[in-house]
Amino acid sequence: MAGHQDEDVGFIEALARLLREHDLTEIEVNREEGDERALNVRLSRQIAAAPVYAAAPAPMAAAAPAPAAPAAAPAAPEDPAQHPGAVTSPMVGTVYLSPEPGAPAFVKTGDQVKEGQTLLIVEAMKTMNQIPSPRAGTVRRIMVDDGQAVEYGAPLVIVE
Amino acid sequence: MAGHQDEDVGFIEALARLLREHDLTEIEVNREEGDERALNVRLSRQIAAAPVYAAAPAPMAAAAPAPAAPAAAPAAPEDPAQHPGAVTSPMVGTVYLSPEPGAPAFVKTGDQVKEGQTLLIVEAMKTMNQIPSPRAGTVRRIMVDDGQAVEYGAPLVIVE
Amino acid sequence: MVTKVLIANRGEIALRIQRACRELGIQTVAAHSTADADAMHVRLADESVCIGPPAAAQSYLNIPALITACEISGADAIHPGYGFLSENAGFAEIVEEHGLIFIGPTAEHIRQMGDKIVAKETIAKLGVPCVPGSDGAVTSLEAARRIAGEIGYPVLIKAAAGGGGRGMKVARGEAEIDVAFGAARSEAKAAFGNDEVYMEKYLSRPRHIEIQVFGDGRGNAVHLGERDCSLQRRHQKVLEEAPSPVIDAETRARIGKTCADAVAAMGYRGAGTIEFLYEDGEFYFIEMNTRLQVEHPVTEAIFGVDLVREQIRVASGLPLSFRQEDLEVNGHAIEARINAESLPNFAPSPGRITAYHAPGGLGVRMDSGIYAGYSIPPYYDSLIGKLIVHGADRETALNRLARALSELVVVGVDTTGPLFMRLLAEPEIRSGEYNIHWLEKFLER
Amino acid sequence: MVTKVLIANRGEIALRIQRACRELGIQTVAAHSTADADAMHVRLADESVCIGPPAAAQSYLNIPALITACEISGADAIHPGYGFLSENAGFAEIVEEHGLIFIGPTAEHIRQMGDKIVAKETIAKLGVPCVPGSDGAVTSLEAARRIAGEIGYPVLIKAAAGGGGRGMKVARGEAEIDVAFGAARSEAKAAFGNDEVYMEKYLSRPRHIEIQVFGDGRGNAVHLGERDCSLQRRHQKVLEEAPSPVIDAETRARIGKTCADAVAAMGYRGAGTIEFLYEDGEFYFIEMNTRLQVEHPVTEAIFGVDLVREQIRVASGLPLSFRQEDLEVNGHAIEARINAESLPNFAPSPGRITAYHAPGGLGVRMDSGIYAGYSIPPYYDSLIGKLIVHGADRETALNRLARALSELVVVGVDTTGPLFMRLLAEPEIRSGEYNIHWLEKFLER
Repeated sequence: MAGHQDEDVGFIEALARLLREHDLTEIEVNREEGDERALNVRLSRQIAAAPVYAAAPAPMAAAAPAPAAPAAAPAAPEDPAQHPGAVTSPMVGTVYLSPEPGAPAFVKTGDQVKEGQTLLIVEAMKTMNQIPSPRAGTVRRIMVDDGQAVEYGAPLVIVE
Repeated sequence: MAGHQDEDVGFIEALARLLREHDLTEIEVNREEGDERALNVRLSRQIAAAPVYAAAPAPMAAAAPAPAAPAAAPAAPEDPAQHPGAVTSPMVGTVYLSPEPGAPAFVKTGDQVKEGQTLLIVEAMKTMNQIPSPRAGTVRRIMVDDGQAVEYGAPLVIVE
Repeated sequence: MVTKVLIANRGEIALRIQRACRELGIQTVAAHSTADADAMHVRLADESVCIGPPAAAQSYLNIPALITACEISGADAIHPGYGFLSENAGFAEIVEEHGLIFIGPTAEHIRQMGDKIVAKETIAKLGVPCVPGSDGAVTSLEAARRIAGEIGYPVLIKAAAGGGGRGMKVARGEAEIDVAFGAARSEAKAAFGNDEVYMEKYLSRPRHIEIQVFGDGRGNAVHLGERDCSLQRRHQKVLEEAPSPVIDAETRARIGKTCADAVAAMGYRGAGTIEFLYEDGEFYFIEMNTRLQVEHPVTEAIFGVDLVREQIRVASGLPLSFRQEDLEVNGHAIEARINAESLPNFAPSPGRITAYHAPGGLGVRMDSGIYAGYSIPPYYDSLIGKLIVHGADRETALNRLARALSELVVVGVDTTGPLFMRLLAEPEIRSGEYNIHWLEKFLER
Repeated sequence: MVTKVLIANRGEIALRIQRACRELGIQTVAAHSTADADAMHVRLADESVCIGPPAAAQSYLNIPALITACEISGADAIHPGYGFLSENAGFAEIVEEHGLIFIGPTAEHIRQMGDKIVAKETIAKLGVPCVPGSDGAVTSLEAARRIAGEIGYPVLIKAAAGGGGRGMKVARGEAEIDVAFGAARSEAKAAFGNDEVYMEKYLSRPRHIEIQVFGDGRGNAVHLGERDCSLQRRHQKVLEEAPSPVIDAETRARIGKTCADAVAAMGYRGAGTIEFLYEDGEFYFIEMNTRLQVEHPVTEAIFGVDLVREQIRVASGLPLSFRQEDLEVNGHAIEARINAESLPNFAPSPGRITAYHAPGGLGVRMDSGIYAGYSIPPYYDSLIGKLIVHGADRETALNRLARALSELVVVGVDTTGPLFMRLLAEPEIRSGEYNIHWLEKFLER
């Protein structure tokens, strides 16, 4: 019996950590070892009624001479990067929608594209990186302009 | 069974610590060892609707060289000062239960008292302040000792 | 050295005292009202004693309760902070009669400096420059007319027992002296129960410059330069800086020496501040505060000293730990008073602080007892924190203040923080060209 | 002066750089990984650019992404902080090839000092005292035996390309040289892909003393005294102080001048640190770090300077803003590194901080990017804050550290804070009598 105690406490502590780290509200575990040992555990946790600032604390003075940049603002409620069809930028760089200045765009809204077909180019350090379509489908939306700077992970195109 | 008692208490104490450390609201454990031992435990904890620290933030290090004094600890769950029959000290001072050293106490537990009857004395700056009973009733409890220092608002006697 | 200090105050200054004691290895007793049971300094103190209900008259001004709290806790000294009983000569006397140490000057010095007429007489005899005015009380309209004629209009008529601007009237010419004199007397009577008034030259655009002094009570004293506290609203200081943008090293040394010599001659003990109006290169004595000032941290920053530690040392009978020649100005410091007030009307904004994040980093000091979850009681003044910055020069300090303010987060109550952001954008604040009327005019815009 | 700085780092040092730039009126761009989108410095920066996923190799070590981030944001300078790319000569070169300013020394100096053998040769020629040892790589066991005989046992065998203690072996006598030499080579090969090793005298109870230097890149340089970083665990510094309890003013001036003269002769630009072991009054060069150190704030405290500001100024081509004769030690400073780690095993403790309260008051500086609600990402190192205290003397600083630690609140993750409370109770910490092995022994108790 005593030999199992540290083990069980350790197990429950591990569950508690899981609960907290994964922000769960409850874990319930029923454990049996042969027909001699059984351990049923249930852990629950009250998630704080949403703290005032889940992101970084907002500076007190909104009218500060140099307020936090919009880039640092929390994500908008509807985030196109979360769209299941979104193709996001694999690097920070500059977007080009056509292979060279004046040439027609690789794709336009409504186009059918094949998997691997180039959607646009992201330039980084003088290198042109062709961004292929991850799937066959229709170009639903192009969310960047020619020459626009994009961050890593920025949504570029929606292909469904 | 008795031999397991310390072990079980230790186990439950460990659970309580987990509950507190991980900010849980409830832990429920059913434990069996063969058909000889069974242990069902459920711990729950009321998290104040308020954030983690409704009182002043606790110093990080419990083992600090000079930790916060017990006097500063949050009020105990059952606060005698909140008892409806409590007579509290109107000033900071030293309590005397009898009119002079060696004399019998003004009142003792179980005594019937009249409104206005002196329950005890609080001395402040060499002045003896007689503390009268605010109501007629029975002395249920005397919560201070002769010569004890009391703060403003400290519960002295319960009269019901 | 004292061994256990009872802190007879609350808020940020109580925490300031608590910190100094802790660092000196001195035990602390926080004497607090029921409204302050959850205060930070109460939590951090070694012991605490609840001395009364929220109303200050029954707690922080309750002398028997404070003395009794010392007796039951075994404290051998009392630090009164500022405000409350800090300049109450009777309290200082009672404390000493009970064999306790009052961390401050003697009752006699408090009493002398507490009466404005006596203070002016005393200080003028010691060579400190004063505003030309009546030598003592002005008891008749005729005398008022005559004196005003001598010192020249405009003149100010002030309650002898006054403070905080109450009972003060300006007469800009002979035509106004009649009404002003009468009004000042009746206001003085109503406010202080004493209609004694005095008169002095009215300065039209002075700065408020004050000299920090420190005496050992045995005839030795030093000065720690000036603070410029000209940014005031309704006679309340809002932002203070040291050194003043308009005082040079030579002027500082001269007026500083005058003040240090005066308090040395008095045999003054502990920290004190001699306040002046300053106009056209001349200093005019206003009053002497016989206690620590709210704005003492700007002086601590530029001189690298700990004034509360020094108060405790001197009260314990130790000599001053610095000589005049050790005290050198190093850089520039600014203090912004963060009040729980709603702009633009500065209406008190008590309540519960749901989130708090203090600014940090190089040259930033935050003195505040607030924390996330703390409720600001509605019974006391609205000062909830002081943000002090220190930098190599004034421009660095101003920029650092802006930077620190941009990091400060207080959610749940309104604060005066945004006011400082606005001030820092003003050319006159940047250049230091402001006087005691500047802020009021700015706020009227 | 540079006009827009890209901050190529994270955590407290990114915030440190952000603050210095803000105070100088320089725009900032926070280049951050997806894991740091909510970081304090990202929030406070004028702009931010997400440069990659959490893994450092694809974000904070991703040179093309950083250069591109400069290009799209218009930043004209990059501050690399410490760690990551800060001592990567190739990065410094690429930055300058793109017409950008690298806030640090030249690629050449980074490269020279990055190779331990070249560094030692270079520095020894400039008169800096080194540990007696092999002049360069030791390629055979025979040579190892001969050199060990010359310099005397115990000897240390070290990977030429090493760092952080990897590939280091001690031979206490001739009987051990065989095994130690073979093991050091194979560990060096495994860890760094290079089996080159060198040898030096092993010091049994040295202190780690490092000298802060600053050059203008044109042959002028100053030193800012020493830091004592002897309290280490697994070669990681835990607590640093300045000045060292064992270095007097004369010794400081002597070793400081040697170091300043050496970097002046090199034409070194910007901040650098020359690390020494110190035993029996002798200094033995370890390595030179060609970047800002984590522990730079203790130097800032005692000299009243802003080292990051100075880095930016010098990188902009401005001369040093202080001369050697301006730099005077003022008081004592201590830094405690607050890591998100669980004691006693120092296991990483990432997670969400549910409550945070920083210590404040006189002489306390908290450099930390954490806040209530912040989640510490599990991808990077565990340093979440630095608590720096400054006081008139070492005792005041120690007491102030204890006081500040008692005010620090971090809820939600474990921190190393309580370790410092234990350390402050130790007589050897109080007296300053510790060496680089002290902490490990203390932790084994």
